[in-house]
Amino acid sequence: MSNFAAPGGKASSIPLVGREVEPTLFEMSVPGRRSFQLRTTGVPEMAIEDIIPASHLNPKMVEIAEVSERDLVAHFTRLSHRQFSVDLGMYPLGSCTMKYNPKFCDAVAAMTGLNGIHPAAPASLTQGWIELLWTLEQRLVSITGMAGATLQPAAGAAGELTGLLLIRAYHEARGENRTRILIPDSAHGTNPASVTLGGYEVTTIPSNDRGLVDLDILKQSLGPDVAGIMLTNPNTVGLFEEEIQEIAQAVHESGGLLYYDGANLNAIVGVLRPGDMGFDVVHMNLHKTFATPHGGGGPGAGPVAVSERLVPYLPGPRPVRLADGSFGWSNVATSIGRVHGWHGNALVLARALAYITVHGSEGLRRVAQHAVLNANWLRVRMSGFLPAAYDRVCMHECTLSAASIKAQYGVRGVDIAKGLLEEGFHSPTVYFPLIVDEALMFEPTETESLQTLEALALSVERLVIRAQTDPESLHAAPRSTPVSRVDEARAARMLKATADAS
Amino acid sequence: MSNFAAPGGKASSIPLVGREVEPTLFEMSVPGRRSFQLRTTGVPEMAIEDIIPASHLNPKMVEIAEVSERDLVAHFTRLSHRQFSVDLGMYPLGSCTMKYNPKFCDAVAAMTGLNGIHPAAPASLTQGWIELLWTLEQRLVSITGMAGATLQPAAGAAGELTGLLLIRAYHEARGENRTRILIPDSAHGTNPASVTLGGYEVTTIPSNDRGLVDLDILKQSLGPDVAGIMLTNPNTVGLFEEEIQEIAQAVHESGGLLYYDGANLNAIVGVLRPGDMGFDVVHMNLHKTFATPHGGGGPGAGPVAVSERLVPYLPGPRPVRLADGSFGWSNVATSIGRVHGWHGNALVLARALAYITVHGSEGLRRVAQHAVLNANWLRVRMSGFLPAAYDRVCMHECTLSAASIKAQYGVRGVDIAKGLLEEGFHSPTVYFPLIVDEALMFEPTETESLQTLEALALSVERLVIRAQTDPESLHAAPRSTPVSRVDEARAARMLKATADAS
Amino acid sequence: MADYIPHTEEEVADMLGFLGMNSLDDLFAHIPAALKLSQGLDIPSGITEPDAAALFNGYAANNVAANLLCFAGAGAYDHEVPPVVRALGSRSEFVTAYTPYQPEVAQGVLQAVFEFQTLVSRISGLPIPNASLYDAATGMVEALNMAAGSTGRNKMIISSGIHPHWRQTARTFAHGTGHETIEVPLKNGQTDWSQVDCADAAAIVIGYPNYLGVLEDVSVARALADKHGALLIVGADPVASGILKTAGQWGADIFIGEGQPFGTALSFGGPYLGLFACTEELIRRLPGRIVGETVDTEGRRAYVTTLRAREQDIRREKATSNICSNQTLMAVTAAIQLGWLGTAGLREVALACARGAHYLQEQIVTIPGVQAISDESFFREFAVRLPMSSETAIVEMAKRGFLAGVSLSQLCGESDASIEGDLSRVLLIAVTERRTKAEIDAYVQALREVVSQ
Amino acid sequence: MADYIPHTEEEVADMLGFLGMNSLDDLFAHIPAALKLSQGLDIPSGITEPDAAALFNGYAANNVAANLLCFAGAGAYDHEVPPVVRALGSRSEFVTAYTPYQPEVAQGVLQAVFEFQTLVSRISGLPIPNASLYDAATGMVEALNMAAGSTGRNKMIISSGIHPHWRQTARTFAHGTGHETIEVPLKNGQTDWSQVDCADAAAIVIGYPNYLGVLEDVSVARALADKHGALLIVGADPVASGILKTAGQWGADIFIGEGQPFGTALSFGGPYLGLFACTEELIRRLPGRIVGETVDTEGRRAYVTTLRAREQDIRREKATSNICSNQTLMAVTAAIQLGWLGTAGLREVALACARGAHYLQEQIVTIPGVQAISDESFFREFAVRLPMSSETAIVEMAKRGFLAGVSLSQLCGESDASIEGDLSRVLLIAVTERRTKAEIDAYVQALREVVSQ
Ligand SMILES: Cc1ncc(COP(=O)(O)O)c(C=O)c1O
Ligand SMILES: Cc1ncc(COP(=O)(O)O)c(C=O)c1O
Repeated sequence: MSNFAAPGGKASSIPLVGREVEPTLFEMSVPGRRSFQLRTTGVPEMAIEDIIPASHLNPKMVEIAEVSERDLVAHFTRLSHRQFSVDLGMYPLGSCTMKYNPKFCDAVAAMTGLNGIHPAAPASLTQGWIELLWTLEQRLVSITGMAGATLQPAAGAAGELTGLLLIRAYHEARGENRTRILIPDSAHGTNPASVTLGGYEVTTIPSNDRGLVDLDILKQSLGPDVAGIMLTNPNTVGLFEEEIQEIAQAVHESGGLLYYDGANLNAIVGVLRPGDMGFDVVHMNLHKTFATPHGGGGPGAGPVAVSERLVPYLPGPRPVRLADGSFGWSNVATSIGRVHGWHGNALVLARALAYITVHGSEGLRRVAQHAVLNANWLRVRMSGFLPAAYDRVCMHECTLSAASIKAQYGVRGVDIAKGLLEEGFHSPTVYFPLIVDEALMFEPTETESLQTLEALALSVERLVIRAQTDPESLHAAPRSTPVSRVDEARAARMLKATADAS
Repeated sequence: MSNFAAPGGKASSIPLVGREVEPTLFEMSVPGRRSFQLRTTGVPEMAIEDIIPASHLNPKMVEIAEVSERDLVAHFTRLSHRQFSVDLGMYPLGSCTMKYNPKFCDAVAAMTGLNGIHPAAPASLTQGWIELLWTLEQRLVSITGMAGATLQPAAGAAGELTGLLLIRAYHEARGENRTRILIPDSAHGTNPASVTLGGYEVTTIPSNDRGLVDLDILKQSLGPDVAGIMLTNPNTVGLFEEEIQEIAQAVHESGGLLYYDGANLNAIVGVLRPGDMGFDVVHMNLHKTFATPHGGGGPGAGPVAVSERLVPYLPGPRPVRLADGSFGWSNVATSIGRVHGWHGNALVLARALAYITVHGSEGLRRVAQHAVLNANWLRVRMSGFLPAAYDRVCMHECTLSAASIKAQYGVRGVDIAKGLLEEGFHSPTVYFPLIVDEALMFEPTETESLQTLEALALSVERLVIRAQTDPESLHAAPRSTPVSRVDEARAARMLKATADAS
Repeated sequence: MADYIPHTEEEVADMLGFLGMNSLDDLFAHIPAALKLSQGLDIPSGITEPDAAALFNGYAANNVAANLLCFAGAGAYDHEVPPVVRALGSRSEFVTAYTPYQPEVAQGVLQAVFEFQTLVSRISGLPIPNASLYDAATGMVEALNMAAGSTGRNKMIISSGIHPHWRQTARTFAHGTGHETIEVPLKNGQTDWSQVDCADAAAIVIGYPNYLGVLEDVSVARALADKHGALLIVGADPVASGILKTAGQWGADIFIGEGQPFGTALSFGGPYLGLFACTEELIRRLPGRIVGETVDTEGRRAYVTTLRAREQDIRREKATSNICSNQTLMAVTAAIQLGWLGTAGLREVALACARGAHYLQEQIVTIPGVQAISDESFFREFAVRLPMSSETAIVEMAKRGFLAGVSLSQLCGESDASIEGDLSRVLLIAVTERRTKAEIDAYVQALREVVSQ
Repeated sequence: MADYIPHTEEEVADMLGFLGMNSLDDLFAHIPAALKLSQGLDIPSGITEPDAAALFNGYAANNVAANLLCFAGAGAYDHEVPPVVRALGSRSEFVTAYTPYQPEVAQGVLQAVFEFQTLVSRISGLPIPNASLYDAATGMVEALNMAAGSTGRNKMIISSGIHPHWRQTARTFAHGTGHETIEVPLKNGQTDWSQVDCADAAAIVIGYPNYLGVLEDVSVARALADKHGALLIVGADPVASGILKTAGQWGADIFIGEGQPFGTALSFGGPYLGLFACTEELIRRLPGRIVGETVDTEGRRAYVTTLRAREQDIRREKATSNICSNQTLMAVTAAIQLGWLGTAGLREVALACARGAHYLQEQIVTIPGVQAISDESFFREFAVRLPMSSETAIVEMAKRGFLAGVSLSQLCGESDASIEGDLSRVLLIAVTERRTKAEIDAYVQALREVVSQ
């Protein structure tokens, strides 16, 4: 075994001081202070009343805050010190693929020739951008094994809804009126929500005891009213749907289409392609597989790639390469229309292309291989104290269960998760997927080292021992964090969504 | 009194986790790991032995460390979380002028047209840089009331030595052999050290009980062997040398020159000029008065401005504006020669010019006024619990004394300083200047708000009460910091300057 | 090839050994062989970062628009983003964090978003903001869904003064929700409500100012909404709140807006920031995340995402929205930028935009053949009809160093209910606080040349 | 005018009131009136940041060298500085910290510098590094002072293979220290020790490779130093340590070097980074700061600046040096850059430089009239004599997109003991790992044109 001397991967950052509450921008405000500085334009200073009718003027000024630049900097720098991040330590949140975000991709997004471009500038002045988007579309099509793609959806969920509208357009063009979409019970919540917004009804397919779609029930659920099925593969418990070919065949035979929720693409990128499994629509979370940073909750990007028969319906305008080698936009009458105000989250798309460019075919394959390696190593390493919900080879994440710990010591999954914060790691995903009791889903990703995995396993083992010997301390965890356990119920009961709310 | 609701100015950043030691880069290293990526050059891959003779080749590889980019990022990001900084909170270190460093100036230094320029590129290709440096020289000359300047010295101490060499060149050119430099006992340690390196002997002038140079003793110390005097004004206890005109007259009459240590220029910039006080040489710490960030201990810049009679000796080459309006370099035979490998700390110089440009004449004056206002407010505000060493109007910093606290409760200045770290503020300067017993020197700077000053005063008051009620806890402070009080003696006794030392 | 994987070959061997496996392929042994790629993906081999940098520098260099003075707007504006905002907004703790699922270690993002929400509430004049949507276009869709849910109706009356892309986006999603979207034409740059039947409407949607920059009398829309029991959705330029009445002051039930002007670069259209706020009554239908204030076990103030019961991970198909990842980093940046602007700065920016636009408009209509398309009041943007194709004019102006504006034929297609008559000669022009008099004068001079050619 | 002062007028009035004063001028009442500026400073009025940005963009644009492919070296090299190093090195905690006077809240900088010291020690092959000096030129002065202190002598024998600016700097400071500096000429690019009298020398200083890129046999200098009881100071290119013997391996007592190649941009010459290391025997004479490992009261590992008794704030005029602020941020950045390079990367960079330089040298001497000034081995830099003035050649090459190298007449003045004969036609050329074969080929082609004109 390699060198384990260093406790790798922990956010072993430490208090600079005590645990004092940071005031809000509004509490720091003092009337008359200012930070802003604008250009001296020399434009005539017409009186506001001379250019805007009084009926439109706000009699009061909207109060923002009045702080000095120095205090502004201190405030947000201090807030940043109260925030866990990938750059500080391991973030093994299952289903979220919190891998390292290469700084190179940030540098690409910071190029003025990319981020200084107005989205409505004509194609002749934005050839670089259109080529970039066109190239990314080609790459995503190759990676998924599809025929065309749209880059517009701003996140995975937007991709889902877009995909469902494409499925709808397809069936409608064939004059078919299909009303149901099948979804396994393990699916991510965005899937059913998107189905509803897509105008379909959800039919839930239960998982079998192997954590997979129950093929028999699936087949029984199919029929002429089924528009399609949404699957994640590997599914949300981190297991590969081994009968995917049979599933695809059955769905296709009944006239339905297959939607691939690409949130878990990191497990298979470069190794398998959703297209080869029989999927017709695939969304990708670029902020997962392609490492664009998650920004504390976004921005992401959720491009959708489709098989040949769905290409005519893709949102437009789409980037195209013209006969003369230059680039332009194309829009077709059969398109479902645009799903974003402009061209999608362009700077996120640029980052993803940068990531794909440096990795290439072999690099992406290595990503999947090592993501799966890490998850399995962790699963086996922890099996002695925190058993897997399904005891066999997993893909890029492993779903463990604290059910027996809860039963024995009254310590729940959430307590283990909070305890892990004290250990310097981010928590795994808790209570998702819903089908696993006291689920703790770990997704280490390929960028974490063996030393970090070992340190994480040791921390979890320590917590399990603590659950046995001192369960109370875990109910009270975390204590060493900027704030201790937060009263979530109170937040909802006495909603205070702004500093002005009473 | 204004709104004091918010505890302003504190680095109220909080532990993300416990207080774990961060491994070194070397402990994180695993043979075979790599981060670096280089260009694919296509240059023929000649065997090393074919281009470099074997006698020069290192038979072993120099070991650096072998870490992944992900771990590199985590390591240094975590280290950054263990570091106090101006951006996190108030840094009232006396003599150091830790004001807010505008991000605008960083942005200037980040321009590729500035930071991508080779220092040996000819003048025709670097007109922008030479104009920038020339402009800065003009500004510094105006600000100090001098006739010319050099931008080469890389810090204040380098400026001091440069200034002393200029004084030497001046006397030598006049055929005079002067061997002594007078320095007040309150002077910063760099002054005497520079004097020695300048080939002079130090004669120390005691301060009187008002904290100022004793004029009588000074006069007695003058003589034909005195090359000059080094003064800081305001001096290092933060008081203005009110008899500066008399001092200047006496020194000049005896044939000596006056050196101005500009570390405290922030107190007077735009209000007074060293030239008008009679100084012949002035160094400026751009990293103090002109807000270039201190970088954890540098880089700084210590330009030296001089009166007419010293201009011929300035280090060269100097930027000049030529008759045709273009810019070039000039070097004169009387110059003492260069004091830096190239043109000085150019990017620091650019930042300082940016700062001067946005402030202008009136803005700089406001800097001094508010720096002095803040120091005096703090002095008076704290007078009830931590008395000033000299009870009268101070300039930009106030020297307080914990002598009576020490006498009464056995709590020393350093204990108060360490206690302040627990309160979320950086410590003031302790035990400097040497002439004040248990000195605690606070320099709030003009960028700290009244709310922050009040919060600091309250913290100090709390500490003084703690000194009375629980002195032990202060001896043991700080406890909430990344590490608790550090064993400095052991570090010196058992020197370990590298990870390889045993 | 770049590689961000730490494992050395020995470690991989060790790890496989621990798993009782021989090769990485064994990890995929349970997957049907037919599915596995026999060759690699059909994409180029990986290259190093510095090699890739050269490639991307090439893309950037081909965007010649980067070097033009920007007079384009249409919802994307060239505002000052100072170095201090860029420095703070790019701190890696904000950039590389996930959605704040563990509030104990996410107070940084949570508090920043709470401050953002407070600011959105103030700018909109409505009490309940959310923690960001993708952009204004999709934000409007969320607002329509909210109106449908609240009224039980599905007829959406949308002024053509709403940005054409927002309207198009609404039409796209209506395929799923089954909404009927009715677009109300403009007349002289303002919504002409006279012909529209608002009976049974779920929502009436109006832009303020509308996308042509024109100030509309929102009270007419409010009265219509009252009359027919519909919700009033106001899509407002958030910068306008520096001087103009807020959506709330006009009586809006829902405010939507594009947050790009607050600290986000033009970015070729994304990532931008969907602003959203509504009345207390609508709270249970709020889409997406919301951060609330609470306390920790020691009574310390703390923040947490709340009212999660509305969200898809709990309510699944009955959720108020499917939104999960949103645009948090842009929201944090907007809070920073607004903190930098402050009360006075927001007002000064709004004023400078309005003054610059009015100064330019006064000059531009003196060019022979150039006419304003409306004589109504406007804020910081206005449209003119040129004596030539606006697309051609833009190309010609680019040669002279200007991004002259947005061509309406490019923005809307061949025709649009917002413009009476031929679109192809209409140019939409915006002015921000970054444009100087000298630049505006030069623009007018250049356009004079271009149209007289 | 920019203003970073928080105080409002009311607050100023409040504060003055608290002090019993009426105006800000009262704060300066005790200062003789004659000294006070009656008018403001004679400098322009302040302008806003965005206005100033335009000004500085103008300066930047006038540095046309920014757009040239760099083949200049002479101690300042165009190495890869990847985005990851820039991102980490610019973290504001490192940038805006002071010297670590309070170790309890400065472990970040302290540990980074400790790691830097370890790396300097390894690269130099000497056990005692310090925590940075201003640059290599002033670092050499510190080394000479150390030698003088240690030997009690003041004669400094300096090879002319030492960078001309370092030698000039040494001469300047010798005015103060009274050192006698003797410069030893080169012959065929290598130090010709035959004529120099090393008796009573405090130090013998040699460059490795020397500033012309040539590899010298350092053992000759070591033998001379041994013979005369002098210290051996080796000024080495730290990048060379990727393949060449370290200063320590050659028997140096003191190593000095320019740390710019490790993560610092060309920056028009500064801020750079003086590297320094020495033997155990010299430790009490070490200039500047040094970080040492220790423990805190709870036994946790911690770092602190140590051996402070040598420093000027304690020993005052008897200090080993006057250095106070140094170049910490560059040292932190160097640690990051070296961490990124790692063991293999340092070697690959050194190798790529050497290969590129040799490839270029082979081509360039095929140009008629272009001759190498030495036929000795070199590392990554070499000098050639052109059939024309090197200054003119550089200007001509710039028109073709290249910064062709460094003109020795510009670097050294009219004559220099490092070059036999006329300097003005000598061009010093460096190649780094960033230069591709295509770029080198294009360079040769351009130079061929230029010299044949
Ligand atoms: C399985 C799965 N599907 C869909 C999504 C939704 O993606 P996004 O957050 O990008 O909208 C997620 C995100 O967590 C997910 O894990
Ligand atoms: C009074 C005084 N003089 C000189 C110096 C030395 O300046 P530097 O650190 O830039 O060399 C300092 C720095 O702290 C100082 O406070």
